[in-house]
Amino acid sequence: MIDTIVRFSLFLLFPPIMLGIVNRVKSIFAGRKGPPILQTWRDIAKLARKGLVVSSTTTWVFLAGPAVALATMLIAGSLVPYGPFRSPFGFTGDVILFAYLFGLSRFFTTSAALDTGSAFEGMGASREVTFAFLTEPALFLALLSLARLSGSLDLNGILLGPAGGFSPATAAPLVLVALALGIVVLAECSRIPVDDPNTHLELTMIHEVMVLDHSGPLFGAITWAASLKFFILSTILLHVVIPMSSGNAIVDWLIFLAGLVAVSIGVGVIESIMARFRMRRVPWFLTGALLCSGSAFVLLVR
Amino acid sequence: MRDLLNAILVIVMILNLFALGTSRINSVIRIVAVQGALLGPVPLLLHGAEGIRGASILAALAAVILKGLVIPTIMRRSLRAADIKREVEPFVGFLPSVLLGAAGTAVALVFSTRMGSGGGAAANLIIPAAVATVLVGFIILTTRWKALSQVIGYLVLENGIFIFGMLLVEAIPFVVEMGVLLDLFVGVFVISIITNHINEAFSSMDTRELASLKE
Amino acid sequence: MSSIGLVLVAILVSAVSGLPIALSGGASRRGQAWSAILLVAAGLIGLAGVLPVFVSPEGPPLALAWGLPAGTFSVGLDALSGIFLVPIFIVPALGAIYGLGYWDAKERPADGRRLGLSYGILVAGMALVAIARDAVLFLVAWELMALASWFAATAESEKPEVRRAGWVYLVATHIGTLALFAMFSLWNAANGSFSLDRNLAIPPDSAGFIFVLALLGFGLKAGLVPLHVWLPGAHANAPSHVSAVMSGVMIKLGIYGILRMTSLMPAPEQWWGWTLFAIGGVSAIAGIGWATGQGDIKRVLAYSSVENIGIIAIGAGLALVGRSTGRPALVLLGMGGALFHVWNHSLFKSLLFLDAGLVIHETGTRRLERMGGLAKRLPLAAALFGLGAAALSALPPLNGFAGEWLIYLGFFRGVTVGAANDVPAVAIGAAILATVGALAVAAFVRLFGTVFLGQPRSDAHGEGHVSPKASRNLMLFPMILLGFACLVIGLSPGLLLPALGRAAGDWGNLGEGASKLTALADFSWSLPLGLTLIGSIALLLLFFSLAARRAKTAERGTWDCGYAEPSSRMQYGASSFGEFLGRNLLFVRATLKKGRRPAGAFPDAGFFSTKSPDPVLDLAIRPLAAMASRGLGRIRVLHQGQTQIYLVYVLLATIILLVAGVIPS
Amino acid sequence: MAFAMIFLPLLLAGVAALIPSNRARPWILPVAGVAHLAMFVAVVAVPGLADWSPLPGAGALLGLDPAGTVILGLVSGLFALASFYSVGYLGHRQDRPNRVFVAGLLGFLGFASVVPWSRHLGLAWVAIEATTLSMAPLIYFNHSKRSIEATWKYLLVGSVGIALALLGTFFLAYSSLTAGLAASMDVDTLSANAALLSKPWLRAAFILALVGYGTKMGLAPMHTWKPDAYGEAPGVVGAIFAGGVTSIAFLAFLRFYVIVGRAGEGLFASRLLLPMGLLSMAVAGVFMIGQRDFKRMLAYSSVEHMGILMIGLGVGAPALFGTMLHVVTNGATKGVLFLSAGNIHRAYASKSTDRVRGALRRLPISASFFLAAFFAITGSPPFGPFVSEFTIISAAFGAGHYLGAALFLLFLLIVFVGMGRTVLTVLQGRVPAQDTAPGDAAYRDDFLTIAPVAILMAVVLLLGLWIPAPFGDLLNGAARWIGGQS
Repeated sequence: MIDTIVRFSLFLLFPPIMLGIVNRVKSIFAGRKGPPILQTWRDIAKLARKGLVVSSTTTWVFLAGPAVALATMLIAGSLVPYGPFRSPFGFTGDVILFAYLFGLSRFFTTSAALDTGSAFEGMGASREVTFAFLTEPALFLALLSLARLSGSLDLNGILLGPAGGFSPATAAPLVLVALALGIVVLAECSRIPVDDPNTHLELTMIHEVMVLDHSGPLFGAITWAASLKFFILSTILLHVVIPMSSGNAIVDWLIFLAGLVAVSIGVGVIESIMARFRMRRVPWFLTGALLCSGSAFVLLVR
Repeated sequence: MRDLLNAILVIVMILNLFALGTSRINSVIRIVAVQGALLGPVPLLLHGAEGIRGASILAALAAVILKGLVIPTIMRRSLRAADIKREVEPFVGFLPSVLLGAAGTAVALVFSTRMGSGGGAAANLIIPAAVATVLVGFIILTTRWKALSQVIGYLVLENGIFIFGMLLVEAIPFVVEMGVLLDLFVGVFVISIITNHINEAFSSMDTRELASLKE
Repeated sequence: MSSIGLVLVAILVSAVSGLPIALSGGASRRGQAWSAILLVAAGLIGLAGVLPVFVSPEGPPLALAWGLPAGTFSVGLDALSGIFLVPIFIVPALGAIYGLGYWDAKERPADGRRLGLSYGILVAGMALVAIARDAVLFLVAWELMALASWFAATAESEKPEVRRAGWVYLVATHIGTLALFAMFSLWNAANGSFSLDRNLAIPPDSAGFIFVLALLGFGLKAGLVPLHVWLPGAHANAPSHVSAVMSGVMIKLGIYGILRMTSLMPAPEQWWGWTLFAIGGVSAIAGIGWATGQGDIKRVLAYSSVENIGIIAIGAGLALVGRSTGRPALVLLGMGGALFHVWNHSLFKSLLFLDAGLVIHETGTRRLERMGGLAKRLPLAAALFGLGAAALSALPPLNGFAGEWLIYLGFFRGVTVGAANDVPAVAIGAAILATVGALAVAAFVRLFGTVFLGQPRSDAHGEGHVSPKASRNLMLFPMILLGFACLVIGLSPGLLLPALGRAAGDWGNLGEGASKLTALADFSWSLPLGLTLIGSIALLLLFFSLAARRAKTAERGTWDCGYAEPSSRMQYGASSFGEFLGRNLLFVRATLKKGRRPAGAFPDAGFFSTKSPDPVLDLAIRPLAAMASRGLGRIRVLHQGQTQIYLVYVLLATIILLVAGVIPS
Repeated sequence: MAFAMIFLPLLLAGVAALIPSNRARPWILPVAGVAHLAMFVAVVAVPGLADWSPLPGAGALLGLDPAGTVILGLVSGLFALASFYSVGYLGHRQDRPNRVFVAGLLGFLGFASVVPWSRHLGLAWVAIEATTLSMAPLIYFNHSKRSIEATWKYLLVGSVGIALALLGTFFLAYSSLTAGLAASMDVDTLSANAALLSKPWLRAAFILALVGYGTKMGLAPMHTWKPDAYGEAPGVVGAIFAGGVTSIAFLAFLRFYVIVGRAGEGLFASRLLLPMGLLSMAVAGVFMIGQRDFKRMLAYSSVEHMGILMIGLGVGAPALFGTMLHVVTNGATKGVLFLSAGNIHRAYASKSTDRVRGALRRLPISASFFLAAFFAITGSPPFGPFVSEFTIISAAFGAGHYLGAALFLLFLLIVFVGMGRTVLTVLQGRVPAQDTAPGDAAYRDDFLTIAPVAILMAVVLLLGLWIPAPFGDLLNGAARWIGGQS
């Protein structure tokens, strides 16, 4: 009971903070003090209160983009187990639904981008859908390898791993899976080196350029959805990186939080020390993810 | 009896070669006429006294008249109409075609020995003569340009078949024999009508003119 | 009346449904309306006959006397046939209603008659194919279907491009028929009769040949790569409701053929399943990959049909593997998913084709580069198209997702409880399905976006015309039904499981499959989750639109990053959207680019255009065919007109035959 | 009855030659045709009339065996329909005298009836040669340069081929002579003691008959006269040729096949016939690809189907039913094709696809029949040729001729492509403007030129859906007789 409450409050509140952590780390690397950790929450609150500008070109699809993005992320997040704490809604095959919810959100966000009729947002949409066709199979193969390990068909079982924890023999594939998931996190959450969330040249953007025209509550929803996505994918990554649980709930929650913070810091570090790939390099990077998860699988069944 | 028959067959085969070697169409017509006329009575010789029935006499008579008299006249008429004298530069020259004919005759002999003949010694020269004549007919048909020459070739071919038919007189009822002759007559008649039309339409007997229908 | 009897009645009615319009000279609205009514009636009768099959035990096959040397008029109705009969009786009826608005017979008296007749016969042929239990009868029905569809597809045969596409289709379908000749001959030789009933005594080698020939003959109809060559052209150039029937229903009968033959034969060998699996994978990826490059709204849909057939084939392949390795779970999930997808695709693909027809009707063009911004003119059509596109991209909570969910479940089972040797292949299948899903989103965002969103790209919308309200409603009504079906099935797929399970069980020879499948796949989550999803989206939408209204924003255009005069041609068009994708998909797409950059101080007009020919048809088959006909041309000199030569032929023939025939002795 | 069937047409031919009116004369054709058909029906219905015993009756020259009955019926029926058509056709062609035309057709009917009836191979040969001659003036009907050329080639190649057939007949007789029996040309005598005949002569005879009658049927490579003749002759003559002449030539050859089969030389025959048949199909396909002249195209299609018949014989017993059925279905379908093609030719005054376009709009009825018959002849269900071809194919597969059957299907495909290209160019699209294509603008389908086509088409369709029991029995009887298990 408590766990469920914790779980939901964490899911609803923590994600923007993760983004805050990332930005903080980046500014520290840049030698600045940087914005407070809660900055993202402030932005969202402000945006929610602001009025919004809607282009006369657009239709309901334009509004549907953020709505679907937020709704899908909320549902997807409630399907994943956090640390050792199972999701209350797990069912056989939920893993497939989980993956396709991302597709649903992509469908509407990109459509919303096209709805504005702006060349830049069209460009962003085109890139978004292009990269997805490399990340999706990578994610699926990663999940399949885990399913193979755990012999289970639902996210809880798959992510929590076999009853006795992962056997040491499976370390190598797990590392590969972790790598693949790491790349997927970077790509899906449009972080460097795939995408630069706060560049100023629209031509080089992917995700940010898609939402150029969204303002006010719409943009707030988008930001929040983005942070939720970050949170969810990081959670999955954590399951592979630290697949352990002490019996004690509090300790486990703390471990989990620590993990999330660690991921955020890691992303921040990567963003600080790496540069964005040139657009045509990105597919190779993502293919890397595909290869990792693929070879992980091959290692498993061999 | 048999010697006479063989003599006739030899003559026939020699006539074949003559037909191949001659360029004046008129004389070729004559040669073939002689050939046909010679062949007419052979069935009577072949079967000796017991073979001589009214019907067969009639048939022989008809053959002689048709091949030796009627057909040549028909052809001479259309020859006159077309006023051409000779087959100039045929597809295969005269000497070569004579050699071809000789070769054909040889092949015919080989063929008949390979096939083996159970039909009594009578067959020993008939079959090669028949086959040789057929081949010569083909040679004329395929190496001459003038329409009339081809008709002649067809006649020679028919003669060859007629020769073979001699072996089977008892198998061929009078009706059929007459029918064959009638067909031959009508055939030559129709063909020569067509040749006349060709002559009118193309103002020549040269079948090289007749090559507009092709793929 | 027995089920089979009802179906036969329905077949008769649809066969004659063309008569009213034909007899009324092809140019009367009333005749057209009567034809449509007949088809709807036939559909209802047929459904009344079919639906019981999924619950009540299968009736005995019905054999009527038939005066042909080989073959009897024997028909039967089992769950497998039933699965395919349902769309046959639904889609064409809706298409006929749609046709009343889309294809006004008064405008085309000459073609109206031919179209009306062939449309009805097409339906009858398809239904007869699905119930035929005798090879000869099957062939007759098959060819009826093929020829009727050819006539229907070439209804506008005065257009050269229609004739070209029709020709390709005609040759393709004839190749298929000949392959079936061979296949059924082998079947007859091995089985001892032409009757199509399960025979466990087929010798394996001939069974293998039969399978390959079935793959060829039926694959051509289904449009499996590389046998798909006829499909895009035919679908694009047919009248839209005919395209809907062809793509939504007819090509599935190719799948039916494969399933029927495989179900008739003894334990299939493993390579069958993997072959089908591989071909399905190639078709799925290549089909959707090619779809992302097309500049013609209906060609996009056609290529996505290739993709969906591929998905069905993947499921069927999985089931075949399951059968040959004795894993009933795989059989049920794979086949269940495949059959489920047969239904789903027939719903959303016909919805999309009908919608595309409406768009073409309104804009007078099929070229995406001239469309855009239609959502303002046709809001309902836009919404339905979005729905169909989402369903086709297998997005929850719609029917497309439910179908693929079953197949995925099969994959996960194959992975988790599989023998190690075939697990990698299964995993690759899952990866392929995931890739295809992502690409489908790409292709259909592109399509939906360029057709309905943004601004109109050409001010003068071709020779299109705003259709009168009545006829537009006639077009919208069937679409609404189809869209509703997509949603309902998506929310509660569980309702269909028993039928699917039963069919899969029949196919796999597993006995009672319904309960087994429901045990394997539990859809209880779909309704609550789906409603939650829809509800939350709706709430958020409400909130945003209220916010938008509250903000009472002045009319503003899209922010153009500082451009002075953005024109509607500057929008990201279909080809530009696909370009980046194409660059990373070169392994499936050959895009021909043509253009000239503006250069110099005073540049003259530059231009740029891309086109995506069909790699198999335009880059392989056409050149080869041209080469072949040139080669044959050389042979014709043998026929040069000299009588002497002809006589030489006769002589040579004689001599050669004599030498060959007599001298040996 | 035999005499009546043979001599009535010849008599009427004489009568026709006497009738002065060019307009009234053609009506004698239907008279003969209907009478002939009636007599045929009588022969089939009343058992006594087909006086034939499987063993040689004393010197019986005339008699009807099952195969003969099938062919006789085909010729009779086809002629009856074609006769009405030609009344319509000659009505349109009052510009030309039709005395020879009518006489020739009737002469054909008379001589053609001899072949099925005759038990004597020589007699059959005489009759076939007679048909050759009587058909010649029909090809020549238009008196154009091209038609002269066609007639000349037809006569020369045809007569030479036929001559070889006579030689073959003699060889056959001689083979019994060499076997020490009395020389005989009687089918039943020969097939009775076929086993004794000397093999080499028998084989040589078979080969010569194949070449000789093959020339008449139009088997490649002896088919060369065919496209020219069919191309230049009026459509109705083409129909008679492709349905009638070829069929009787096939029957004449069939007799040799039967004897050879009885002699236990079936394997030899099939080794010869399968390649010949396939060759004909291949040649037909090659020359159909890119064929501009749709009447020549039909000629090649006829070549192809003669090849199919040969393959059917080559496959042997299981395919014989299909082969006999195919003779009929092919004849009927060819009738439809040639007659409707004749109408189209008349309307456009051209038979080249350069000028003939959009026939479906110009002559809806004829064009529709042409299209349907195209699908029929290429073996599409639900038409008659499908049944026959499919029976042959599955028999071929069943008999293990896998390669042959595969090639069969391949050539069928090539033929379909070649033929379909031409047919669709003719039928689809828009009608060219009058100035580019001078045709008879006033020409329309009328009853006499459509009704026969419609009836034939109905027959073709019927045979694809349901074969009447008596006809089926007849075919089975024929197949059994040919296969030698009568």
